Amino acid sequence: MGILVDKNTKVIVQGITGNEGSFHTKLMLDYGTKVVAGVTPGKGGMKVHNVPVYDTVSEAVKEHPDANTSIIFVPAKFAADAVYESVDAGLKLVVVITEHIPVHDSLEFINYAKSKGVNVIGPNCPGAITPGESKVGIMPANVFMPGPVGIASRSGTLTYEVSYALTRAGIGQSTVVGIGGDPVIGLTFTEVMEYYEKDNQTKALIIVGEIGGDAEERAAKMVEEKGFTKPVIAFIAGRTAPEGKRMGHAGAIIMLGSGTYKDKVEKLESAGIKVAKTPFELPKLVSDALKGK
Amino acid sequence: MGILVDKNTKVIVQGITGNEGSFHTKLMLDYGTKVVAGVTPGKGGMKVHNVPVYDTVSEAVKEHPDANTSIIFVPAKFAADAVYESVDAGLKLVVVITEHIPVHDSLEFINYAKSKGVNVIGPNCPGAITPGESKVGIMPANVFMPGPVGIASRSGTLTYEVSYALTRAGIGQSTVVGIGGDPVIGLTFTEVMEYYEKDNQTKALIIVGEIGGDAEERAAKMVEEKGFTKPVIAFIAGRTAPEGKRMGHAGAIIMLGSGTYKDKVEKLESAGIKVAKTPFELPKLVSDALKGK
Amino acid sequence: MKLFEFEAKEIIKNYGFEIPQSILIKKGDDIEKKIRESKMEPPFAVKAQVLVAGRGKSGGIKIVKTVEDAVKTAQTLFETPIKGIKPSFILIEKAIPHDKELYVGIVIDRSLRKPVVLASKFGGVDIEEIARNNPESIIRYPIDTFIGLRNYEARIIGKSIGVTGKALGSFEKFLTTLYKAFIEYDAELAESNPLAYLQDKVIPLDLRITIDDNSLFRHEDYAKTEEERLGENTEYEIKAHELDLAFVELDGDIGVLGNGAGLTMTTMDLIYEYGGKPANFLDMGGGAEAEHVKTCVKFLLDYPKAKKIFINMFGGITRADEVAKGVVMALNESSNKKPIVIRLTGTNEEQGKEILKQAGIEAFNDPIEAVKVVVGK
Amino acid sequence: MKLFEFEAKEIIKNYGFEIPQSILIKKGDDIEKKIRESKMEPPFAVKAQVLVAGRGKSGGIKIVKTVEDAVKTAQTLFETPIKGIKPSFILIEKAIPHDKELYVGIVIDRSLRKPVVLASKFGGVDIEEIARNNPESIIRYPIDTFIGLRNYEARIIGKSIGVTGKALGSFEKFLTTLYKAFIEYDAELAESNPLAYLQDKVIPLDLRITIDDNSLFRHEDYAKTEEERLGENTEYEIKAHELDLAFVELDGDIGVLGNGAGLTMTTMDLIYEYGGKPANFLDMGGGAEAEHVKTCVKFLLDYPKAKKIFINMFGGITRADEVAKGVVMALNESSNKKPIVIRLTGTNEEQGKEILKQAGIEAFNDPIEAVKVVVGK
Repeated sequence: MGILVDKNTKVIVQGITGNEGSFHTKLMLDYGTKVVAGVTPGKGGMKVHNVPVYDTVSEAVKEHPDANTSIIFVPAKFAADAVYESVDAGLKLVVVITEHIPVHDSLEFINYAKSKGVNVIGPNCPGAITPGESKVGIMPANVFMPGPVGIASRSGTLTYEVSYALTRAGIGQSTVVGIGGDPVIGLTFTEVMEYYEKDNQTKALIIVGEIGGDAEERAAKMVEEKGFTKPVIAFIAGRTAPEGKRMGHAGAIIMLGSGTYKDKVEKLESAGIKVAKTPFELPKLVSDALKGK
Repeated sequence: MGILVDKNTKVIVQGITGNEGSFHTKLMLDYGTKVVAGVTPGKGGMKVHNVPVYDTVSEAVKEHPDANTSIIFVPAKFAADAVYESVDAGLKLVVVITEHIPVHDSLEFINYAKSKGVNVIGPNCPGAITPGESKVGIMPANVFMPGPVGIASRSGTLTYEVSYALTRAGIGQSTVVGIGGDPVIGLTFTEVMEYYEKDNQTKALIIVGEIGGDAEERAAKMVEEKGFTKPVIAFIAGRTAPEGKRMGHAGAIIMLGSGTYKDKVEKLESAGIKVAKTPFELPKLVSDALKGK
Repeated sequence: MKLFEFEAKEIIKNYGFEIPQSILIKKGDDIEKKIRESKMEPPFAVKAQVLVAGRGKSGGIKIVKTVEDAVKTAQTLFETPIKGIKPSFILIEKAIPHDKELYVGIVIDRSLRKPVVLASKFGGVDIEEIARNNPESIIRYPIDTFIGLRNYEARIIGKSIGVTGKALGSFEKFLTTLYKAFIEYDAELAESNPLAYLQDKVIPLDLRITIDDNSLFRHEDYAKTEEERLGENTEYEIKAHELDLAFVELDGDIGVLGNGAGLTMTTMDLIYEYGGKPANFLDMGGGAEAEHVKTCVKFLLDYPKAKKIFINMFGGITRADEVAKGVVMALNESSNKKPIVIRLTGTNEEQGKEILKQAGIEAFNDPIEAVKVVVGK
Repeated sequence: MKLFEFEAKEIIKNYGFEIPQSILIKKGDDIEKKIRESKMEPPFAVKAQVLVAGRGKSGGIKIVKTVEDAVKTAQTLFETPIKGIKPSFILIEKAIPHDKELYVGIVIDRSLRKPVVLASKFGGVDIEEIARNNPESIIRYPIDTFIGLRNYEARIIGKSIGVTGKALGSFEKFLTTLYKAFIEYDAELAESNPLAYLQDKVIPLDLRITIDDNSLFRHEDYAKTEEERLGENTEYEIKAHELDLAFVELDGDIGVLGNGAGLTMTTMDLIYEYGGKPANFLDMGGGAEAEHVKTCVKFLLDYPKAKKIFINMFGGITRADEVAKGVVMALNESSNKKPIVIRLTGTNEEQGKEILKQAGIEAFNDPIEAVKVVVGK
């Protein structure tokens, strides 16, 4: 089954006629993802990789009433509008790939989506994949395989690295969610974890965090206070990052003394969560955890 | 019992230290209304007619947790803020007496209050009175007496005139609600009517409308479509008002050809609602209706 | 408060939306020089800047093909009253050749309590006329107060009135800009009619914004110019405005003064019902004191249309003695004499009647009786 | 993008909040003349306009009692580097005698996804220091994204840090104004520290606004001045900025290039874990093509702190052959030679390795192995 995306996911691609949108539509289709429609204002009537294109999301939904998910590739300047359009058209999950969206825009559309009961993944994220079922994102398909381990990650490439390491070790993944590298994102660790907790396929969880913010600390707090029935293992990138500098991701910055590597590791460990020193220790740690060690 | 205000109503007066606020606090107290606190920023610690004054509504609510209603006398410029403050402090009914509030402000605070499940009466209204129980407003108390007739009105003085005529004819009132003379108001006729429908004390209803807008037409439509179990009688002011001119009330204007006297009367009558030619016919018509004529 | 066309266009332009090149002419300007300096080429639209509706039909807009004609036309328009008003400004604008004219407006929907966009593919005539002839062509699109008009919504609206291709992007920009003006200027109405629909863009040929009077404290620059916009009111409405009175001129001969808008309207209606004709609407408001009542009564004494005066006062918060005092003060101070019928009841009724009695006026208790007397039947 | 103090104050002033009278001095200005012309009377605060934190402690603010001292102090400040940077502007401001200093700031709370007002009665020192010494004094007040900060909320916040009486009205106005700036300027941070608390009002003695870089397309005037604000960055960070590279300077000696922020940070961490020290963070981003990889590698070849270079690349959307091509291009074009260790895996791995092999480089598959080689252990 996995979480958030599965074989029942029917995707609308917003910005399908752009370079990225078109390229990844092809890759998603190749993976077997059900891409039912695309949207680009002014380009209605076209086809991209045989997927019909509409001017508006509401038109797309009218023609494809089973659509339930949107993936957004439109430029940062127009991304917020694209989210509102999907939310108002009744889609239930919006995956925002776009990078460099103004944080005030993200604040607003995330709060708006929440008020309408819509999940947002991202912005500035690689999307989500449930191996063997559906890929709604830009991750390279070949590094994943179906299995028992959930992964939630603030980083893109690092997630592929971790997944690949697992796959090579013969450990598959239930669902891998790139939650995004921006300071303000839709689903955070704690929210994704609630989905993993309920998912039967997921037997263990890997959290790939990084410096900045307190998403990892909150995950630790949740595990400590509410409990989590599955083993959780974490890796945090940015141990050697200096304070006050953004490390690539808009969200990866230690500010006002908070969001340090040390803090995160302490909180996670005190919640009983093992923290790997390098991502390459993760397959062993997860394998042990799955065996109940 | 009546509707909206009754003996369980505990009032906070916002703008209690102003001329109007102080004057009407006295009159409400004289009537027996439970005024538990007043609010004027910067005047916390004072007393007005022995009512304690606080700087903020949240402080007032903290000291008087049974407070459930606010009446607002603050100047138009600050009135919207006062409404937000009451709504956020958890009060359940906000009566806005203030006139000349910018309509965009009203739009926003009415939508906000609605989203929080809070009723707003007004702005630009005389308030509501359940004779013998509670007066939350500025109407002269002596013209009312308890009885079976509900009144909902867009006009102030005219309401007193109508109530007085009923009282002199020996017909009392359940609750009299001045819904306000602005184009955008909180509770409208249809919403107030839903309360009257459920109220056991109310046996008949008088609607005092005026030209402009379509609140009366909507009331007619509701009666026609959903039915209303109690006799309804209406009076509409402004039969001789010209098009395109505001008749005192910001809301009393015939615009784009809509909101005419003729339209309103036609719609009301076709819904089976009797329309009085003058307000002085109302006692007879109501009396007949109560007797089932 | 209605803004002039050129003011509304200025707002849209400052928000970055392209409008036709134009120059504003005041009386006494060297029109030819101004046109030459602007380097605009004919044809031009020469447009009287007035606030009344139906300007086009009344001859307030002329298309001219030469600079000389523009000068002549502007001079003529300055001297041509439109619905009684001569313009103080003329706008000379580059004429835009176009095939299609759209209607786009934003107003407040009272029952939804939301701004609502009205749009139709049949622009160029009044929205009332569109509503009569092509009601099904009018799109009504309500806007969430907190989220505002999103760009995608502007596109949906544009598409639904037939705007396509490159022009749809222009329409999207225009409508979101108009909505911004609607919000930031506390508008009751923001409207472009006609909105020219060209191959690749839309251009507002006319543009109207009405600011909510209650919000003028947030728009001080316009509040200062309030007086010069009163042109569309009658002489006595302007005088009343200066005195801050809620006065509307009507066609009858019985001056009306009431307390409260509803009661005052009802008083007019009663006069009509009993065969008379009200000369005006005048509301003294709630809780009026003697001084203010005096101003109101004196105003009606001076107001020539009112041959008689009917005062209908129901004392609640307003006290009957204050009203009576005010009436007597007005009568004493004014040299104009007119028959006055007064109905006085409610708070302090006895004292009020006594004051009037000493001034020789017998006040009525029953409004119907009083109305019958004033209409003379 | 950080705004200078004088720019932030200008914004608040344009919104109608009173700030201390001041003049802005550029290098070469006739300071005395400017002060005399302004008619300001001493005492003055003479303040270096720099973007780095801790300006006060570093001697960037002086209080002077005469015009002559102001001139001298300003001249000295122009020549005094603060954390390595000499100011381009000096602000000479009327000094405001005051007893109490407050802290007020607005930031974005990531987990609430709301703006949050931070306030404390212990202003004048860093919020970090307040958090250490008086954590209970810090009020955190989250703001609804759609409703914004209401006036009554500003009063509640003011009261809760001890502001009372007339000054509370001034605080209310200041905080709502600051919030307006926070929203309209897409701020990550809007902060006044210290905010002077006088008998009847508050006055922002310092004011800081940081605009979200992602929003600069909405703030074009500031976007144009981006270059002149880079002063607080190192020489190579400025160069990287000009090349649009995501580069951060560090203290070690191993140049790092990765694809993706998380992987690049992890590469730094791995080097550290195995006993080395990274000289930088440099992320080539996702889906990088050869040309961009070349720019990155050449940059590290020129970057003197990097004695060796470690490239860690996991091919997903990014193709290993493109990366390999870029590396080879850089080596061919640059005259600088440094030891390079490359780990290359994923999409088109074989082709990439072949390209490198022909250039004489043996790429690693295993990052740990590769790291061990580059740290030389």
